Amino acid sequence: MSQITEHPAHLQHHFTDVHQQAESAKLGMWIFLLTEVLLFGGLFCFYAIYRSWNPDMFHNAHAFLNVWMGATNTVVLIVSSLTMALAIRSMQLGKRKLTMWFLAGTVLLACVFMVIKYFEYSHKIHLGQLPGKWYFFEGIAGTNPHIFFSAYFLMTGLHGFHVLGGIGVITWLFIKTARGSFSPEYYTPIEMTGLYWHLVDLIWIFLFPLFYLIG
Amino acid sequence: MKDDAAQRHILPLNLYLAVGSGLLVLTVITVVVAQMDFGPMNLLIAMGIAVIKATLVAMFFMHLKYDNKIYMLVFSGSLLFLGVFIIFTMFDTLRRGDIYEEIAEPYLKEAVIYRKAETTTALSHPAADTSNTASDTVTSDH
Amino acid sequence: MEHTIPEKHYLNEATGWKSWLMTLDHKRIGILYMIMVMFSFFLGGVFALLIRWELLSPDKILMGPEMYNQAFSLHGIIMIFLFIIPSIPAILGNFVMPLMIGAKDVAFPRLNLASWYIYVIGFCFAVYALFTGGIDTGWTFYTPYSSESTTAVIPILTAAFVLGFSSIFTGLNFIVTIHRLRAPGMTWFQLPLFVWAIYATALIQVLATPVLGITLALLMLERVVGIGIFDPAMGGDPVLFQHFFWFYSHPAVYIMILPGMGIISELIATFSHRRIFGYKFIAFSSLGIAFTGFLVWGHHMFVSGQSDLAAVIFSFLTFFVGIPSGIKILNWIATMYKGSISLDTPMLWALSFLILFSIGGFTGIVLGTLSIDVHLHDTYFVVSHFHYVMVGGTVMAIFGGLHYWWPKIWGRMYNETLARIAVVMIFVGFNITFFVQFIMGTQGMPRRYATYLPQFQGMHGFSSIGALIMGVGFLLIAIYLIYAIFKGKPAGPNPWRALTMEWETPSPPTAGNFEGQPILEHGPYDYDKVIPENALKPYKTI
Amino acid sequence: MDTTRSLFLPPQGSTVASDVDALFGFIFWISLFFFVGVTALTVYFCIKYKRKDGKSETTPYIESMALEITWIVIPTILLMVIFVWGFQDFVRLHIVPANSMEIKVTGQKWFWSYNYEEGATGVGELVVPVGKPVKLLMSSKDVIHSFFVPAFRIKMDVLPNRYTITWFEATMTGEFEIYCTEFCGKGHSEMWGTVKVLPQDEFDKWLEAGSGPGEGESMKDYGARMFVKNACNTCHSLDGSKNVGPTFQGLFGRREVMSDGTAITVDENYIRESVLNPMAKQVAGFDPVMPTYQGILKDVDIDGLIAYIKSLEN
Repeated sequence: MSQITEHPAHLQHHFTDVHQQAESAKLGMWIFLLTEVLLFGGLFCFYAIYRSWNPDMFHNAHAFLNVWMGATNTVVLIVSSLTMALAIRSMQLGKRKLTMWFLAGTVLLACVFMVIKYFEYSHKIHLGQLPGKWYFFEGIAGTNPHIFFSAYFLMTGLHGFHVLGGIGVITWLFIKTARGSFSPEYYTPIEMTGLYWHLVDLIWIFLFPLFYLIG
Repeated sequence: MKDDAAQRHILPLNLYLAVGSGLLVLTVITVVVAQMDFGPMNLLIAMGIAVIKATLVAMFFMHLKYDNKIYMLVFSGSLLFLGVFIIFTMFDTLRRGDIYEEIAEPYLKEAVIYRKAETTTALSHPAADTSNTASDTVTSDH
Repeated sequence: MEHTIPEKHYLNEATGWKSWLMTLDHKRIGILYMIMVMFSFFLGGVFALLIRWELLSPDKILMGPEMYNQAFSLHGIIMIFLFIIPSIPAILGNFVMPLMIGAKDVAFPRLNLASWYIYVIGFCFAVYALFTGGIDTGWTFYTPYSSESTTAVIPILTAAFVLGFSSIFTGLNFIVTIHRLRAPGMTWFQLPLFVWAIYATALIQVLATPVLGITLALLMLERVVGIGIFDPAMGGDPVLFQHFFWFYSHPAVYIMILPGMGIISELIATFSHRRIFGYKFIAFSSLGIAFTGFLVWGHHMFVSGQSDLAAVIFSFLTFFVGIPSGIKILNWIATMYKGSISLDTPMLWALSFLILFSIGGFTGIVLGTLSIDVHLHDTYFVVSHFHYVMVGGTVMAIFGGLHYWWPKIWGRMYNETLARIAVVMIFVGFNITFFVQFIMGTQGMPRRYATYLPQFQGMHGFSSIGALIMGVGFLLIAIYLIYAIFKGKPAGPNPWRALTMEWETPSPPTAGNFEGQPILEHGPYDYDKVIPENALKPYKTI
Repeated sequence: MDTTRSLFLPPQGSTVASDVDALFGFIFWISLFFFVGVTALTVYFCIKYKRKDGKSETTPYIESMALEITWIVIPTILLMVIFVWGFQDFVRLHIVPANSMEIKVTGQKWFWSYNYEEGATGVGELVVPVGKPVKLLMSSKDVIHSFFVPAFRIKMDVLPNRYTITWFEATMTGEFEIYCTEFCGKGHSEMWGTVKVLPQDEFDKWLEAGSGPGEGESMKDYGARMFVKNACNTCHSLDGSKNVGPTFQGLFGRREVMSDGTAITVDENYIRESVLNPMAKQVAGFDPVMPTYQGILKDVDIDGLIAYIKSLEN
C-alpha cells in the first residue's frame, strides 16, 4: 500500500506504470471503435444490398437530398475533427487555455452539424420522405423508394446519435480541462475521445457520397 | 519513460493543417466530380475519394501512422470482417435463382434451368427484388 | 499434512452485500456471474424438462401447442443468451484468466462490474418477457413470423440486445488484459491454452456481437415503427434477416465452444502431468476456428432460398472449420500418451467431452454436406448435433472447469465419490436423451414440433427418460458443490499439482491475487522439467 | 450400407434418395472408424498410463511435426472428397428435368394447397404420378414455411416474397409424409400433408375426375372426406375441445356470439360465408386466422361440408 503514494493519482492499482495504463486504455478504445465499425457495418450492408437490387430507385431518390447541405456538413465535421486533433496537440504541449478553445470549437461545430441536420430532417418529414410505412411522398420512380429513406434515416440517425454523444463527452472534457484535471503527462480521456470523434467523422466521410452524391 | 515525445506523437502544427486542408480540397473535388456523369465509374470515383479521405483521417488525426502497429491491425481487422459480411451476403443476394451454368452445362441440353431473369415482371404479391425473382423466368433451352 | 484456509482472502477481506455489489475484484465479479448464470441454467433446464415431459406423448399432456412453442423458445433463449455465451468467459474467464497471466486484475475493473450489471438488466428484461406474454419465435427470431407474433417479442429482443453489450465489454476487457497485463517475461507462447481460447473467444465477441445489436435493433424498429426492411409486404427480404442473424449467431457458436476447448486443454495436461502435445497447433487452431467461424454462417441456410453459389461457398468453407477442431482432439489424445493419468473428476468431465464432442463434430460434417443437409435441415438430427456440441462439449467443459477450479475459488474440496457418480449420470443420461434423436432426425422428425406422428413415440419416451437422469445429475452436482463451499475439506493451494500460475496463490486467493508482482519461473506445461510438490489430496486416488 | 439405411433413413421414394443415402453411408462409416479409433486410444491411454499410487514423474517431451501434418492433411483430403460429392448431388437436386410436370404449391397457416396446370386443386394431399419428374413451384401466403418430404430427401423453404423451386421423381407408389420444417406458429407441428404417388393411369383418372361424391357416397360421407382433405381438422375439433377455431361438434344450430358482440345462429348460409369469406363474421374468443377457401372449394364441396357439420350432434 505504501507504493501507491509514490504513484501519480491517476494510476490505478493494478497497472505497474502510467505507460501501461495509457496503452491499455488506447487498445480498449480501438477495440471499441472496431465494434462501432461493425455496428454501422450492418447498416452499410443493408444499404449495399438494397442498392444493388434497386439501383435506379436509389439514383432517383438521392436527387431529393440537398447536396449543399450535405457538403456543408462534411466541411463542418472535417474542421471539427481538425480542432479535436489540435486540442490533443495543445494538451500534449501543456497549453491548457488553447485546449479549451479547441474543445469549445469542436462542440460548436458539432452543434452546427446537428442544426443543419435538423433542417434537412424537418424538410423530409414535411414532404413525407420517410422510412417504411410512414412514407407518403409521391414522385420518386422505382420500386419501394421508402427503403432508400429507411436507409437514410437509420444511417444518418445512428450517426447523429453518435454526434450527440460526442457533444456530451467533449463538453465534459471541457469542464475537466477547465478544472485542470489534465496535463501533458495525463490526457488519456481527451486522446480517447479524439479517436472516437475522428471515427464519427470517418463514417460521415462515407455516408456523404453514398447518399448525397451517388445515391 | 524513455522517448516520451515519440510515445506521445506530438506532430507539427503544419502537418495537421495540411491534412485538414487536403480533406477540404478532396471534399470539393468529390462534390464537383459528382455533378458530372461517368456512368458506372461514379461509384468508384466517389468511393475512391472517400477512401483517400478516410485514410488521411486515420493515419494522421488518429495517429495510426505513428502508433504501435497493433492499432492498425485492430482497425484493418474491423474493415476486413465488415468486408466479409457484405461480400458473402452478396454471394446470395446478387446470385439468387442462378445456378452457375458451367456446372450445369452437361444437363443444359435436356434441362429446364431455374435461373435469373433477363426481363422483369412484377409478381402478383409484393417482391423486394423483382429483378431477381425466378417465377416467370424459368426459361427453357429448347 | 493438513491444509488450512488462509486467514485473509478475497472472500472475507470485506463483508456485507455492498462489498459484493460494488466490488471491482475480478474474482468476486466472477462469482456474481456464477450466481446469475447458474440460476439461468436452472431456469433453462426447467424448460428443457417441460419440453421432454410434453413430448412423452403426441397428445397434449401439460401444454398445448402455444405453450409448447413458448417453452422451447424460452429454453433456447435462456440457455444461449443467458447461460452458455456468458458461462465460461464470464465466470471462469473472469476468475481464472487474470490469475493465469499473473495480473492483479482485468484491465478495466469498473467496466467489468458494469458488464455484470448490464447482464443483470438483460436478465430482468428476459424475466419480464417471461411474465408478459412469453415468446414463441424460437431463439432465431426469423422474420416475418417474429414481426407479427403477438408474444412479448420486444422485451426479449431488448434482453438479447442488452446482453450483447455485456458480452462485448467482457470481450474487450479480456483482449486488453491479455495484451497488456501479462506478468513480466510471459510471452504469448507461455500463455496457458485456456488464455488463448479466451482470447480467441473475446475476438469473436467484439467482432460479431455488434452485428447482432444492429440486427435486433432493426427487428425492433420493424415491429415498432414499421421500417419494412425485413417485411415482404413492404419490399423487404426475410432471407436477409437470416444473413444478419447468422453472421452473429454462427460465430456465437464458437463463443460457446472455444473457451470449453481451452478448459479441456488445461484439464488434459494437468491430469496427465504431461507437456501438452502441439502447443502451437492448439493455440493457433483456436484463432483459426475464430476466423473461419466468420465465413460459414450460410450453412444454416442451405434450404432457405439463398443462392446456390452462396450455398456452395459456405459449404466448402464449413469443412475447414472441422479441421482445427480435429487438430485439437488429436493433440489432446497425443498428450495423454506416456502421461501419468489421474482419473479425478475434472478429468472424467474432460474424457466425456472428448467422446461427446467427437460425435458432435462428426455429425457436423454430415450437416455441412450440401445434399445431405437438404434432408436433415431442421430435423431432430440438427437438434441432437448441436446438443452434442453445446452440452456434450461446452457444458462438460464448464463442469470440468468448475470442479477443477472449485478448490481454488472456495479453498475447499467437494465430495469426490458423489462427483464421480454425477459425471457418470450426466454422461449416460445425455447419451440416452440425445443419441436417439439422431435416429429420429434422419427418419424425418422435424424440430419445434409440439406433437408428432405415433411412430416416433417410443424414441421420444426414451429420450425423455435420459433428460430426467441428467436433471437429477445436475441437481446432485448443485448439492455437493454448495455443500463443499461451507463444509468441504480445505484443499490447499495446489491440489492437482498443476503448473499454471493460478495455483501459486493460496486457495482462496488473496484480494490482490499475488504477493507483489509474480515472476514467471516455468512455462504452464513444463511437466517434463518439474512437477510441483505432492500436495496432500483430501481423498484417495483410485 | 443397408444397415445404416434401415436404422437411420426412411424408405427411398425418389430418384435422388439413393445417392443422398450413399453419401450418408460413406460419412457414417468413415466417422465411425475415426470415432472408434479416438475412443479406443483414449481409453487405452487411460488404462495404460494410469498414475500409480498418486506419484508421477517427469517424462521427456515428444514433439512430432510429421504427426501433426499427417492429421491435418488426411482429414482435409477426406473432407474435400465429401464436399465435392455432396456438391454434385446438390446440383442434381436443384436442376429440374425438362419433362417435369409443374405443380404450384402454396403454404399458409397451417396447410398446403396445390394447383395443377390442368386446373385441378388440392389441399393437404399432393397426388402425383410415379416415374415422372414433378416440379414444385412454391410460395407462401404469410410467414416462411418449409416443404419437406423425408422419403424423397427434398426440402425447400417456402417464402412469402418470391418463388422457390424443388423437384422430385417418385420411384414407388404409396403415401409419404409432408412436413413443414420452418417454425410458423401455433399449428406448425400439425402442418402435415401426404404425397400420394399413383401409377400414371390412375393419376390421369384422378386428374380428370371432377369433384363431388363418388358413386354410392352420401353427401355426409363426402363432407367428412372434404373435412380431412382440406385440413379443416387442423383447426376445428370434433369432440368439443377448443382448438384454433370453434369445434364442429354441435355447431349447427348453435347460438354463437360474434367478435363484434352480436349473436347469430349457425345455419347453412353462415357456414358457407365462413368458408368463402371467413373475416366477415367471427366467433368471439378466436384469433382471425382462418384463410379463405374461395377458389379452392367448389359448391359441391361446401354442400358436403354442410351436410357433414349438420350430422355432428352433441
